[in-house]
Amino acid sequence: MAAGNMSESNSIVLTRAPLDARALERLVADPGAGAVVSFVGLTRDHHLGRRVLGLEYEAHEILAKRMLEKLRDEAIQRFGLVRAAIYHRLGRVEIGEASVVIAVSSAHRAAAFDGCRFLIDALKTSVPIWKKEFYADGSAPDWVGPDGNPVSI
Amino acid sequence: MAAGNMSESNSIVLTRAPLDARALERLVADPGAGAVVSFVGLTRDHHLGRRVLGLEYEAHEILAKRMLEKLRDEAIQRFGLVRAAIYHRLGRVEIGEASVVIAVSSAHRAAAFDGCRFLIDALKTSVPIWKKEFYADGSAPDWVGPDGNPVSI
Amino acid sequence: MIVSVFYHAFLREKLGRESELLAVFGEAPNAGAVVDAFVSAHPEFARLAGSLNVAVNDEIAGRAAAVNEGARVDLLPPYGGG
Amino acid sequence: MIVSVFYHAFLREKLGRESELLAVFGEAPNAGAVVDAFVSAHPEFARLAGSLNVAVNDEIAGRAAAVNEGARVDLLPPYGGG
Repeated sequence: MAAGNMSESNSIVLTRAPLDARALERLVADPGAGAVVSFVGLTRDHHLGRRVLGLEYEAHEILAKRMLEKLRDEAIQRFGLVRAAIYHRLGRVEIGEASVVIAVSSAHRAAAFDGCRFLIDALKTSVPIWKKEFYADGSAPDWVGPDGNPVSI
Repeated sequence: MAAGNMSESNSIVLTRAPLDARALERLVADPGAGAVVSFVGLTRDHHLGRRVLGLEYEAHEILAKRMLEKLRDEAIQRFGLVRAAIYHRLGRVEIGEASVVIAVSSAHRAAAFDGCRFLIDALKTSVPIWKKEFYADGSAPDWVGPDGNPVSI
Repeated sequence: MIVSVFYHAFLREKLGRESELLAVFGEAPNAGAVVDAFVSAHPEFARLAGSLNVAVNDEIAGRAAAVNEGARVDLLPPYGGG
Repeated sequence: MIVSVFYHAFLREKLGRESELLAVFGEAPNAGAVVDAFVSAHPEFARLAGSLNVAVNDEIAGRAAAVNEGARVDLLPPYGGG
């Protein structure tokens, strides 16, 4: 496959604008790709029993972008993907909006499912992006870790 | 989760019109769903070494729709999905167009990946839809089976 | 007993017809007996017979499923959706 | 040796600052020594120290990675992207 040909600068984006899953799916489409799998992470209205009003994301942007590029290249190599793209929101995100969209294409579907899942799992554990949740019950907002639990001292 | 609430008639569609993956993703979105995984199957320009000019799909429509509804309900139950939708093209499909789109939503991502993969795997093996490929080399078109090989006597 | 048998995709094209009436013998005819009657009428499909799915009155049916007089039986060649 | 240490997200909020200069001791200071200096200055973070990631000059670095005079070191609390 065309491993390693995805250094296009528009395949990894951190943005304050709403995400467009369809645009990503178009970005990874290719005449040699028979399968596109995409993952959309949506902000939910509750978390650990508390109603969530909204979220804020921040990142170490230089480092996060570089880690995402590295993960994209690793996924393309390891799973034989044709293309992969990852967009993540920063700043305030309303409930029900997409915080992250990942789309990958491959000749056959198994690689696309495995590659997409690898990317969202790796993003959660190894990319310096942080999420702050604001609650309806008036309690202080929490920074939420990769396990879903609040980060605390 | 809201298992079994998806008897909406627009979640399973066989159509001769181009498919809109984004519309399906919207269809399965829900305030309680944190993850949407979608699969898009695209027609490829080559198959087993031969250049493909185009494809035609046909189905036993009543039975195919009923099987897809059954698979959707089974996936919702088995994986605890919030919603699932499946659209499949019929008739002539040009190269690079989507022949099938499946979108599923769930509270957490593992269920969405597993449920989406279950549905495309099951669609291929157990839903009466057939695909005829037309080749550039002038050879007779083939009906292609679930293993990718031509059906023959 | 006479049943209406419908052909799809590869089968329809090879046979050059969408359906036909087939005579099925036996005391309690089932879907398997319809497949046997199909192979007797069209022996060139003997090898493919095992990989056909059968629908009786628009429901997928195992080979043991009962088939009544006047039933609609669809013979479904290997699927290619997706 | 003096390094610039930058704080993010949870750390920045708890500390009420984006960065500070920390003195790091030892002959060949590494990223682990910077984390130790951070904990000495802010002992309330001792428990969290093990789950911090460290970046040295905008590259993720293991605890053994060398840190030179004037380096930029980012302390990264547990991630929450996705």
